[in-house]
Amino acid sequence: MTRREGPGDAFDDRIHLTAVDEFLAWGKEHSLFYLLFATACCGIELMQAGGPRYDVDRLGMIPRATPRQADLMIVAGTITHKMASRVRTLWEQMGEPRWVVSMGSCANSGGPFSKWSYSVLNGIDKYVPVDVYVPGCPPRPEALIDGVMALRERVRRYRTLGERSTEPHVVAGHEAPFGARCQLPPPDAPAGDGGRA
Amino acid sequence: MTVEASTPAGERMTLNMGPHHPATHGVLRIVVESDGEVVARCTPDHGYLHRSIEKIGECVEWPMFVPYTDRIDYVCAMNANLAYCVAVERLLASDPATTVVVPRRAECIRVLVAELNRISSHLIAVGAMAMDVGAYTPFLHGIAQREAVNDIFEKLCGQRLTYNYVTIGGVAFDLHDGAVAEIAAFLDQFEREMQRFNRLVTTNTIFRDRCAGLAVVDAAQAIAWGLVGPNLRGSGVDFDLRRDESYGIYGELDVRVPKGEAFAGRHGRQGDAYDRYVVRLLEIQESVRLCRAVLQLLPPAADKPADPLGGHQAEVSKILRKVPKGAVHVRTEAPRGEMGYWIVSDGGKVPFRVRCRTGSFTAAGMFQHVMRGIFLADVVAVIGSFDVVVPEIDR
Amino acid sequence: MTALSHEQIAAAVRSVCPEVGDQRASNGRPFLHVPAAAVADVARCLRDDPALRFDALMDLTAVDLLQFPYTPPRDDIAVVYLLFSYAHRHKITLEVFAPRQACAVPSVAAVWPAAIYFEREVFDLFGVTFTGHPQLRRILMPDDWQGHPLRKDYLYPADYHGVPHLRDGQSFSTSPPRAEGTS
Amino acid sequence: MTGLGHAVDTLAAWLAGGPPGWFAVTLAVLAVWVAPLLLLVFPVAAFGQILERKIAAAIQRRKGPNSAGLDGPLRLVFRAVLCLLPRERQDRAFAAFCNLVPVRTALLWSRRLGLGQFVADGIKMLGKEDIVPRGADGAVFRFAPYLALVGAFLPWCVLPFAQHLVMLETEVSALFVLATSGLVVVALKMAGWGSGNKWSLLGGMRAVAQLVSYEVPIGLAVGGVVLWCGTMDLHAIVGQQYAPGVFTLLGWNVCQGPFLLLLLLVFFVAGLAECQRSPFDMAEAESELVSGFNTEYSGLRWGMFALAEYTEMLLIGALVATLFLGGYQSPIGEQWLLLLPTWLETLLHALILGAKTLVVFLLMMWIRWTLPRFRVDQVMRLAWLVLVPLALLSLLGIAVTLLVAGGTTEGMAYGRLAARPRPDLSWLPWLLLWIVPVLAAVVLVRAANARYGGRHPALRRLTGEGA
Amino acid sequence: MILAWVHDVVEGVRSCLTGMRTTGHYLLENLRGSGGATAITREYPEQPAERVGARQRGHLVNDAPRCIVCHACDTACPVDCFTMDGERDADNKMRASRFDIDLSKCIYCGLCVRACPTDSLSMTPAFEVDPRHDGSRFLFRRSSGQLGQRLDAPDVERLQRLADQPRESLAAADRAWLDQHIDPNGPHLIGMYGLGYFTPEQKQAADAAREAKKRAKEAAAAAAKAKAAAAAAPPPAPPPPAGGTP
Repeated sequence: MTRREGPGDAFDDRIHLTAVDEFLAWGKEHSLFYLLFATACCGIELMQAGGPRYDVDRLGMIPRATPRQADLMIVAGTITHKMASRVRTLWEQMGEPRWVVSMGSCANSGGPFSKWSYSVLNGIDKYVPVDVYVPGCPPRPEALIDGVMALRERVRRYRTLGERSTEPHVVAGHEAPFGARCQLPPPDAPAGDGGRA
Repeated sequence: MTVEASTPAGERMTLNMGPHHPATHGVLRIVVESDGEVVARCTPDHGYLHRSIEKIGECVEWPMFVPYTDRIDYVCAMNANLAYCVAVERLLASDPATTVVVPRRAECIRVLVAELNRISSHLIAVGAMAMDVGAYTPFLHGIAQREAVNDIFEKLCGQRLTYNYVTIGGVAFDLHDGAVAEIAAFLDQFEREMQRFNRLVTTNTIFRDRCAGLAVVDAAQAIAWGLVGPNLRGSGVDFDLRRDESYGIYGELDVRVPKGEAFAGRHGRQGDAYDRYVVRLLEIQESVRLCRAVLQLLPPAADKPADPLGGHQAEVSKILRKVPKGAVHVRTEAPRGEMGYWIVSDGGKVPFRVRCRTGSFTAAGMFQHVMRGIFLADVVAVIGSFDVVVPEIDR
Repeated sequence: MTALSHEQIAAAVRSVCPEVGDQRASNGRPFLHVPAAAVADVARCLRDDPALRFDALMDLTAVDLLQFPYTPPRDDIAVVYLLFSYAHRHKITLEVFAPRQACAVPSVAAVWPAAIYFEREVFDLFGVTFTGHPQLRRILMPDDWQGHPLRKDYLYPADYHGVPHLRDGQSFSTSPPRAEGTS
Repeated sequence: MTGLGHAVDTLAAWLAGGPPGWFAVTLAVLAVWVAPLLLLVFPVAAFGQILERKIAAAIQRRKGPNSAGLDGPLRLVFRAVLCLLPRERQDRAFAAFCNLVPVRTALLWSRRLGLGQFVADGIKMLGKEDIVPRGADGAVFRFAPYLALVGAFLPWCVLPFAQHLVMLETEVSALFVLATSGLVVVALKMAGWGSGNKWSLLGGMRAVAQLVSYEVPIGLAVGGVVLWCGTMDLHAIVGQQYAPGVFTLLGWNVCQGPFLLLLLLVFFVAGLAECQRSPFDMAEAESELVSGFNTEYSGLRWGMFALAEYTEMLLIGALVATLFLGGYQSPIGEQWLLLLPTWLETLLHALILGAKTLVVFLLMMWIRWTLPRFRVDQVMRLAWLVLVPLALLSLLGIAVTLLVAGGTTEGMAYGRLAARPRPDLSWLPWLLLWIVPVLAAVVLVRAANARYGGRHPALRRLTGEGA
Repeated sequence: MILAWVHDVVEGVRSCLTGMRTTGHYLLENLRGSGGATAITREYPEQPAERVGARQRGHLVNDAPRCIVCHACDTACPVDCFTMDGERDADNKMRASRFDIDLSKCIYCGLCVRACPTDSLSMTPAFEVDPRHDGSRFLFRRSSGQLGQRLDAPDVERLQRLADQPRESLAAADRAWLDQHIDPNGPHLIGMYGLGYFTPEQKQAADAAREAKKRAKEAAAAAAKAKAAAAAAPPPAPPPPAGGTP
């Protein structure tokens, strides 16, 4: 499908393409299946978020065990060097469009282990592009939902048919004032023996 | 109940279970050599969550390690805090000059929060086991009950999971207003809810048949393999550190120790997965009883509400600048069994070596022994029945 | 069930292995110092003797004594065995000094299967080789990891598979120095 | 409604001028039957997912999906209608429209009930990247979901929705159902094999083993009904279950003695297994096999599998209703229904069948969120050591009943269906038929309880039974 | 054997029915709605987040005017998430001129709060971090090279002003300035709490005042010393030979 370029194109504003795109984005926004991927403490809070009290199913989010069917990877917990390439593999196995939420200090920056640990990766953003960082150690489930709401803002602007948006990263549950495109690290991650398998 | 794998070793299928697998409780990886549905051999692979906490223990000061103990076992952070703090207090007690006396109220609060956290930890354990076996609802009901405990803890110390509440020499805060009534009310409704939980899953025949006779560990094996806590008791060994090596005020409490008795009747054997599961449920009941008993024992708060616990925190932190030289090994009963701290001090403000021995580590060591000749579907049930928490294995 | 005192246990052990030394830590905690070569025999004796019956290995770990204020200073790696008897409810601590360069200790995995994992961990983090261990390989760190992290002279890695380990801005690259206050 | 058959004929005749005849007939059948049925069954199945999520939520003390309303689709419609206006004006108009009180209320409720959820899920799957893994057998992998859908859909062709609403009337429709639903086996196996993933393969194997095994009890259960009714025609079986009088439900198969009741249970349990529902969801056991046969499927193809599963659930519901619960007949006052105008009667009959199906459907969901999953060997044991013996026992019972009953008698004509011979049971044998087996069962159960006793006292304490 | 079979089947059916009764109970309760419903869901984004208690550790904030830059928090912090600078004000008291908390590192353990002698550090129950709501609590990502940069009050105002505009609409100079100061991909999530406590003028004034005070004090001390020296009659002992050791 071709699309006319140019910011001031009145055709763009009216034609169904945008409307359809908007509709598709609406669908994506309300149906963010997340990958059941929990490594550490934050994983428990992720479970609690899926539990009766916070119930992310309410927002159309259900956990999927396989990355193929997931739209959202919530990196919940510490990622060690040994694990990091697996995270990358999992992320690669997810189908586009895909999003990543980094949950908690460990995934954001290594958190408590950033200073003295010899085995912890200092921030998962070295391996996968992160859309939303949720601070906390671990974040309350509500904080996670707050981050997810910020992500949904971002999903809303995702264009399936038109030009892909170049949105900045989101910081701390809210969008960074300024940002560049997310830059992927070089895919040097060793394949290992099957991240998920 | 074991099944023989008939395919020769070279022709078996190798399955990588994890590190991302929905039922491996985090990032445990088990390489399963399977003959169709039958597991011929399995090799656990650990370290995906090795966060070098023991090294950190050698780098940060004595009180600064307490938040890290939270992360050794986040499912029962109170017990993990308690284990470390009791060990350090025992070390300090080796020199009369540095001895720290924990106020009685703080001791009571410690036992109270430890038992509450044992409840919430076992809820995850039994719920996760039910989920691994395919019943999703009980898990969420367990989570719902856990929320109530979390609420209590959050009011008490401000966090839901990593509490950093028990400190060396006491606890960080006194009980919040109305805590006693709140906890009592929670315990009452919790007992009722647990009965429904048990009716829903524990006595369910499908569930029972899946766990009965599975991964049987007899008492001698359990001891030799270093199983501890509910896993050990599930095998019929009558041993509980709270009763047999009591610390804090556990000595004053009448701790009753449930042990495995082939609860599945003619379907199972002593020391099978079902026994381990039921022992946890019985321990939940026991913890409820202990909480009630502690609430009875709780001495009134000190006069100064801001400084309720003897007001010696400043003094303790001064003492912790120079901890007597020596080594100490103290073990406490965490929900996943013995949490033993081996601490070496060189006389400074930073520990020389902090070693934490956890229940999950030895339980994981047992995997390759018990996961032989079982069905693939049982692998997750076995993991669930040993209730391993990955950071406890990897630390 | 008769719990024996430390002296009684030490005497019983010494009858098997006369070189076993006895030491009291500064806080009154007794150790039995076992020569590295004899540890498997001592372990078997401790487990099998009906009066001792140390049927459980509570913990097996190690301490790197490199910076420990010993007089004279020594740089051995001390492997520590914490034993418990469920039958008699008594405990004993064994300590084995393994020289830093060629540290090899006989494995006790045949005595207590729990030691399989413990020894793998000590091998992984301290580099102590346990001879006779059925599957001695790294347990926590990746197989291609350099060095043994819990040694006091361990150098932090700059990167792992090309991904920098240190955050930009972090400066230290060696094992953190002992904080002041240690002697 | 023979009218529809005529419609097919007319359409086919009209089309026959151009293309070859078989093509015309196919096209006509597609247009008149398949398309409406697809349009009816699949949305209902998709909606079933929302229903399921809501029910799961209620069981699990949650709220369930309640953030996706119908505002998204509505906005699309709005934009389409007002496509000539500038975007801001569209937005303003839409906001104004949504602020109208009835619209606002409706949208609020649609959100609260999560009505938009399956739209959103479907839309999302549409836009999801369609991944075919490198190691996969591309053609097999791609084709499997379609086959699953076909397998789930074909049996509907012979299902009597109402007296005049049967797509395909054949003498052997019961056999047709059994045969065509077997296609799903192939589809699952293809999915499992074609994915090139070990988990998928295991899932596919499990699915095949399970489905093939459970074809046996299902077949036996259907066989029991066929034995009792003396026909393989589903529509005739429905007609057979007609009884005069106010309480028409007395004529239903399920009331014809405990053996048919037992068969109903066997059929239902085996049906659960046939559509891979918990506690028989080993083929996609999430906690064991990641996601089983559909591990590698993403986007729409995965959606097709899900849709096939729900369609099959509906099918099992409809079959239970047809075989045992009087089909589309009303439980009371059926004969008055026949007096209504044809269109109204058809509508009511279809609705009644829908209601019965829904009840079974809900029961399946309720079971799913209650029970743990069986293990492979237990599933097989259940099939071969419990369900098959029970079904055989029932068959034997039915056969004996037929022997004992004094021959056959002319049954009732039901609507356009002619009267069929039925076993000659007066009230006393009917009563005996109920009492004797039930008594025997009670005695057996009591003996078993006495022999093997109850649970461990600790368990009784845990469940609060002891107190 | 048959009895065992019957027992198993019957018990299986019975236990499943018990389970279904239990779940059915929940199902009906919750479908009926509010009355007697056991659903405990809090609809968070629609309803405000629950404030459980005053001790809740949502976020770490520093009340900069009370901070005396004693570094007690820094010492107590296990992860080193603080970066702070202090300056002496006119009364020669330490005041924070900069107090950054790396919220991406902070583990919310509360040790710093317990260590804080002036109670200026506290944990708030609120966990939502919204840079647009409260200018004094502002979050940026910065790279390590930018960590050392000091931002004064006008800089922060500029940062905040520019923050509300889309990047595309900024002038090139502004954009460059921003790139210099923050980096959206930077690893440090810095909450700038006590930012720009001193304006440059204030700082100058304070420095001058402090300097004057110091000088006066020194002068007084020198005078006192001279007086004492004059009073002491015997001369001091001869100084040691230059060079110390021969």
